[in-house]
Amino acid sequence: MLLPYVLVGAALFVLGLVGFVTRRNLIVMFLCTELMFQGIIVNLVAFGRYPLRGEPTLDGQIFSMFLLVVAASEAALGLALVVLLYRNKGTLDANAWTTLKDATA
Amino acid sequence: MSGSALILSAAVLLGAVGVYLAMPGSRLSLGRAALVLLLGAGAIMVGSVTRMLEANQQVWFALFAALGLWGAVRVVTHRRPVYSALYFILVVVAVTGMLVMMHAEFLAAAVLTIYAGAILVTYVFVIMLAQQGGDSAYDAHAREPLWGCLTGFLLLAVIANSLMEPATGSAAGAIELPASAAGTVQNVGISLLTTYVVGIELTGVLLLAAMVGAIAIARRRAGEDTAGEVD
Amino acid sequence: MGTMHLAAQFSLNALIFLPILAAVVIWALPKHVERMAQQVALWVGMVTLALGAFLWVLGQPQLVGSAETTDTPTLVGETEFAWINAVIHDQQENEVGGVRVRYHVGLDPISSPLMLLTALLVPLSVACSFASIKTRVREYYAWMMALTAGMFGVFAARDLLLFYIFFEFTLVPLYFLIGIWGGSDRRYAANKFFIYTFVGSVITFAGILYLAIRASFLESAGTGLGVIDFDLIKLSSLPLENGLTATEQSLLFLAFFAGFAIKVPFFPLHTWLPLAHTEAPTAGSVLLAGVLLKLGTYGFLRFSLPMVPLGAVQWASVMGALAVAGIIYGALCSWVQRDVKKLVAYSSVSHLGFCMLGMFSLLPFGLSGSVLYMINHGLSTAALFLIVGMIYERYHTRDVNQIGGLARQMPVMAFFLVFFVLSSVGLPGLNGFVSEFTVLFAAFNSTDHLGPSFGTLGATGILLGAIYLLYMTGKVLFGPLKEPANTPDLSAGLTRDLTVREITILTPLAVLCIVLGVAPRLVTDTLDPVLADERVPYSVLNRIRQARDSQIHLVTQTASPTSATRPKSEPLADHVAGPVAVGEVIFGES
Amino acid sequence: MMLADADNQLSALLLSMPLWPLLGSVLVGVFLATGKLKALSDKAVVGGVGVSALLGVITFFSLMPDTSHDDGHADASSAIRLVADGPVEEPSGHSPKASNGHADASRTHTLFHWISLGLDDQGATRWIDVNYYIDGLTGIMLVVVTVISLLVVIYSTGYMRDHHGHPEVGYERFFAFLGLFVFSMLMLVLAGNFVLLYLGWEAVGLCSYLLIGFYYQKPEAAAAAKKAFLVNRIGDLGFALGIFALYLFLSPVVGPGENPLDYAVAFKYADTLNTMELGGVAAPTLVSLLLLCGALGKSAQFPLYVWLPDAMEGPSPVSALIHAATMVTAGVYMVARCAPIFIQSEVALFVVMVIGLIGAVLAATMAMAQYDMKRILAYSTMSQLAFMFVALGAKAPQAAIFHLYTHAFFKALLFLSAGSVMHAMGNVIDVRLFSGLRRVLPHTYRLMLIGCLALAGFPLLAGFWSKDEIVSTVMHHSPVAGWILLFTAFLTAYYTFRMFFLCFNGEQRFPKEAGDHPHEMPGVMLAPKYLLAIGAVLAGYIGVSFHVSSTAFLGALEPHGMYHGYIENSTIINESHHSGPWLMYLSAAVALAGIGLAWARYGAAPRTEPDQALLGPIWNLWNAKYYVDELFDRVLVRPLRGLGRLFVTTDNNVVDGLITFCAAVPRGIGAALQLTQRGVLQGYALGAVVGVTLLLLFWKWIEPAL
Repeated sequence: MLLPYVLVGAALFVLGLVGFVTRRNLIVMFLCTELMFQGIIVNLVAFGRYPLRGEPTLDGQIFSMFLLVVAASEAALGLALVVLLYRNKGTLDANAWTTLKDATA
Repeated sequence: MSGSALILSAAVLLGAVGVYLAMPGSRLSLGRAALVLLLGAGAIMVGSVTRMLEANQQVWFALFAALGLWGAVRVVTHRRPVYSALYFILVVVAVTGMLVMMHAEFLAAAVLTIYAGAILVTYVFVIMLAQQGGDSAYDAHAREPLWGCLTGFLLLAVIANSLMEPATGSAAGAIELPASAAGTVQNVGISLLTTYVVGIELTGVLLLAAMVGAIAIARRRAGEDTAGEVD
Repeated sequence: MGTMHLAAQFSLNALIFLPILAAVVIWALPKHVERMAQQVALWVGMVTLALGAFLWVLGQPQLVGSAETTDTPTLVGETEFAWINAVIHDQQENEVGGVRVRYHVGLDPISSPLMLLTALLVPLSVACSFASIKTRVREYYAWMMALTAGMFGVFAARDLLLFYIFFEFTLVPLYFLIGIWGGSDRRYAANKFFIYTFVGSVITFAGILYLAIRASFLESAGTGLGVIDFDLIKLSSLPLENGLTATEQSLLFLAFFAGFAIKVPFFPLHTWLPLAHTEAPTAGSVLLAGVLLKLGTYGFLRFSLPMVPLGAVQWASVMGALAVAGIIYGALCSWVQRDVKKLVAYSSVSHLGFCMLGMFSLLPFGLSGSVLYMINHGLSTAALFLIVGMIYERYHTRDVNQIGGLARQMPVMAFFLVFFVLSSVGLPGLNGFVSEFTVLFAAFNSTDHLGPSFGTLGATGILLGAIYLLYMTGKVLFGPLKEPANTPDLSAGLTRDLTVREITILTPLAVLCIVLGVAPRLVTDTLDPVLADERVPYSVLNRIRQARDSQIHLVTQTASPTSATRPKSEPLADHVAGPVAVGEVIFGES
Repeated sequence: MMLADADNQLSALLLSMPLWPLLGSVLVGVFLATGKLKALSDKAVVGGVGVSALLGVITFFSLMPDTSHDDGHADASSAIRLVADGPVEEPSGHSPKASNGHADASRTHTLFHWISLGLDDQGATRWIDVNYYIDGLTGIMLVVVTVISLLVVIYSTGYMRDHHGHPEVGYERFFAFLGLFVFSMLMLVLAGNFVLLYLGWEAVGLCSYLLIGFYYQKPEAAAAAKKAFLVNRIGDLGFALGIFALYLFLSPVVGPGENPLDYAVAFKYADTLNTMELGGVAAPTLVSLLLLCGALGKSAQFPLYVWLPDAMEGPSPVSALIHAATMVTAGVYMVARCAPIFIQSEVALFVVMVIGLIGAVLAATMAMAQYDMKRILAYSTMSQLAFMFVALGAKAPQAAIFHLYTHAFFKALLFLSAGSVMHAMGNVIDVRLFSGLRRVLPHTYRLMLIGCLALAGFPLLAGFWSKDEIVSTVMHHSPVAGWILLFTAFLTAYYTFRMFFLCFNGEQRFPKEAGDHPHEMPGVMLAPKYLLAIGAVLAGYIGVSFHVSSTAFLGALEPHGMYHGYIENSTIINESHHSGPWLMYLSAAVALAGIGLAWARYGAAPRTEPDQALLGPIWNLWNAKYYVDELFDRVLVRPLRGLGRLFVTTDNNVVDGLITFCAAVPRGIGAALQLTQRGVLQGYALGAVVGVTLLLLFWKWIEPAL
């Protein structure tokens, strides 16, 4: 019973990941992280519902609640940052920000 | 490698090729082929696992899974951010459906409310704010789609293979849900305010901090009005 | 013994922790009483000297009477408690796994003279900084005190991991001492010193971990991983047959070698030393040459030899060859230096080569000569660095071509310089001779590992040592007077010749040089039994003997019986028949 | 036998002999350090040396062989046993072998254990002791060392002053060094084992270094001091290796608790060396030749003699004491002492003799072409020491020691007299710059004449007897060597008197440094010289006995006297034979001929050099000392220093470069990896994904069951 849900969760997570890595729009990248959250939520709840050992518990759901909070915070802060970045450079292209690159290289 | 694992791997491979082809700016712009591949991959995958479920759940699960995956693919591949956001709602709805199937009713409601009602709206606002000019070049061309798809789906293949191991398979049988583990408001509420009460408090602090942070970041400082537009 | 033991415990731990406390206090002194930093440091140094002397006296059975009743020799001031005690028990309260690191300190006759040497050099190096350190005074003395604590800890540690912690800890204060108060190229020197020695000791650390883990496997007799314990005695008594294999020991020896040899410094891993010495402030050089280099040789003696004796036996010849190369190479490099301090630094390379040569003769008097060499080098080279510092404070140069004929200006300094040069050269009657002689003697007579060729080549160091040191002495002291313009600079309260403070610094070293030259038994009488104690299975020479025996065992088992090594100590009953047999025995093989 | 009832206290006093001069030196050090009582410095050292001289003479007489018995050996050793309270640790159960009775363990007097060599094979601790070995040879050496030291020290109290009688700069230092030297020399002579011998050996070298460099402001003096020390160190290197080798060979042979480095033990087992070898070289040869290296350095023999002429930069008393009478003879003493080892190896003995012959001729020829008075004397010292080596090589150590003993007296006398000349001439020592000093310095003239005659081997003076014994024994051993020695003796007489005539004959003239009135020295300097002169005349009779039965003039004097009794009571093995009385006449004639030729050519102190005109380039070669110094410089010093430079370059580039290269490898890897850091966020994320995937795969690989 566990497998289908977990597999779908994994697929969602990986799709989000692929999107995060390949898309250049900052907003879409953020959206993709939300997609990964969705996959995780499915997985958490599925593991809580169909545990490998012992009785089903609520822990997965509770963790998902916290995850929601984190996602909300992240969205708020992240989008604020996106706006700020957009204001700085006038573009949402992730390639425009390469300051992590070592100056000497 | 068992047969089902082989089938799953094939599905993952198909999906990978499909997503790659569907990426914006893909050099081989074979829209239809992508569609066919993705549909095939989804069908194989969903089909192969749905059979494990009890009969009364099979249809619902297939529906939600197909919806969710389709939505997810479109979120990732759509050229226009607004559409990505809207497809994301589809994903949220599908996930909500699956949560309900797993008796996480309260959580399902919360997810739907928070994501669709709050977060997505924020996204759409920001998209509106930042991208009034319609299509842009960076949306039209994905960044290194080949590598992204390759590594991403390789990860998925590894995970899928791990999941097909006997240990996971042994949990395939139906498990009776005790009343205390049902995701009712009551159960969740008790758990949150007893076992996880410290976590709840901390969550409050986190939200407050996030709020303060968002305001501090987004506030337009005096004299900065034109600074951004120069570049 | 009860109160005595308590007093010893207190003293030993005070030696380690008092300087740390002093470092904090000095660092926290208010700015306007900055000069108090010197006083505090000096007083702490004096206290450590007193404590060190007390502990050393306690270790002399002929002075305090022997309390040995058991087979385990007692350690002076032994203190032990579990520090990191992550041990897993099973239902029967048996220890089945986990890690245990002990805070286990104590002095035996190998470490106590080195401890006393450290305790002596600390107040002297504090006192020698009074005139030269004018900036960031509090920090300077705080780092000095921290360094002191580290050095005491290294010599006192009886737990391998504790040793390693102190061993590494000494790097940090010295790094800052060189990097902040050093000469013009101090940053590079400090970085090089730190990284170089650190890289080596990281490899040693890997060896330590491997050894400890392997030991716990051996101890649990194949049932899996037992408690990982770093106890010195336990690791020094691992069985040699069915224990660590010869290959393992060989590799472990190399791992230990990486850290210790760089510290020594062993040719060709010495290049950090001249640089560090030239750039370091005088006190840094004194402690570096006097004590810190000994950490490497001490490490070899304390860890490499007893823990991996087979490795030591296998590598002894290579070590000997490197030592000889170092002796000659260091001496010749020293000869052509223009910078006096660099000259003395290269002489350390040469001298430590002697030390290692004696050690890897793996003979009783080679080992004790090697320990003596550590002490004697500590005394004479430290004194030479002190004198060079005193010259530098006055003339702001160390170039032998810019100064000359100082004997007329500074007769007292000239006396001390000549004295310590002679001690360094190995003039009989002074300390250097006894150790140099025994070391070369041992190398020459170590027919198992080194042999006459090593002794002969090493002995050229006697000649070369005289050449470069007398060359330096001649240039600096003799001939017509030569001083750079506007010198001597006496602004820091110095006088033309040495001040009373400076004489007071040098005198104890000179006295000790004579005392140890006449009575080396002050050290060796207690040292020899510990190195070769038959009753103690883990004493260095017992381990070496076991290793040799097991090697012979291996050879006789695997190879043809003709290559089986001869019995080493076959008593010769008859002197008439004896010589022929012995002649064959010694020279028949080669 | 005069001390037959000496008690233990006296013996302890005798054992304290070396400490008195040391005490004097330490006192001087204290005076200098405190700045008080400086005026007592010379008296402290004179007193110290005086006490040890007294003790030395007492010891000498206490060792006097009982000549009433033919077999004086046992009695003498019993006399020694009365002097000292016996060895501290007498090895039991090992009686000396009959063949090696020379090494009598009871002659060893242990003071304390010095260095531990751990346990030997039988489980007994093996010690290097501080012990004395006192036998007849020691007695002879003691009397030479202490008496001449005392005389020279007394002389120095006058010499080390300026014309107004004020002490020179460093006066106290000088006496401190002298005291230290006497201590060291006594340790060398008394030492009962090779390590202690090495201690004395090095310590006298140090004092030599310090005293040659006494006028350290003079670059030549500083350089000469350094050269002396270093050339000696070359020899000491061999010496040390000889000690090592001796131990290596004998260590497995000796009994429990015996240290093969003790004379008594080493000589007891010396004949076992015959059966051993190392690297194809027989053990006795190897040990002997290595020990010989040390002797060559210390006794200034070919090829390590180059330091001795330069050493004349030191004050004249130093030249007299250290570089003529005592220290330079240490090599001869050592080889004689080790006779039981050398006698085992014909090869080594042959080498000793050949080196001696080369040195004798070389030094004599060089001496003929020098002008520096002290250098001429230095070369003559070297030549005389070479005589001794030839004797040693001819298995006649007793003759070598005899010559050592007489030579000490007349050579010290000559150097002190040369010092007087130098003093009077305002430190000018070049014999070309003055002449006709006969009337100006009448005492010195007389004393110098006695010294020169003794050196030349004039009949009936001290040098005659000892030189005759050498030539006589060598002639029997090897006629070729004997004739070479005779020729050298002729040259000796010739160059000695060349110097003498150039100095004292001819018209009276001085260099301007001498001032108007060069004058003779005060009594404190003359008295020691007269005493030495008495020695130079009479010292030889210790080795001669009168036989009334013979009627021939010289034949009545047989070269076997009290001295030989001493030698028979020592470790020296004498296997030599005399050639007969005819040689005595011959050598007397040779000496007279040399003196006569010198008179003919230099009697009028000519201003030009007749020999140079005669011999031309050969003379110039002699004058340039065979260019050996330059050879040393080119062959040894420069290549070594070049090697040092090369090493430093290597050190900075190759050795350090290798390390820097090792350090550059991770840095290079880092630089390469830096290229992948393009600053794009998604790149990092991709890296993370790859990492997670690899980890999972790895995990599945090591734990496939999961």
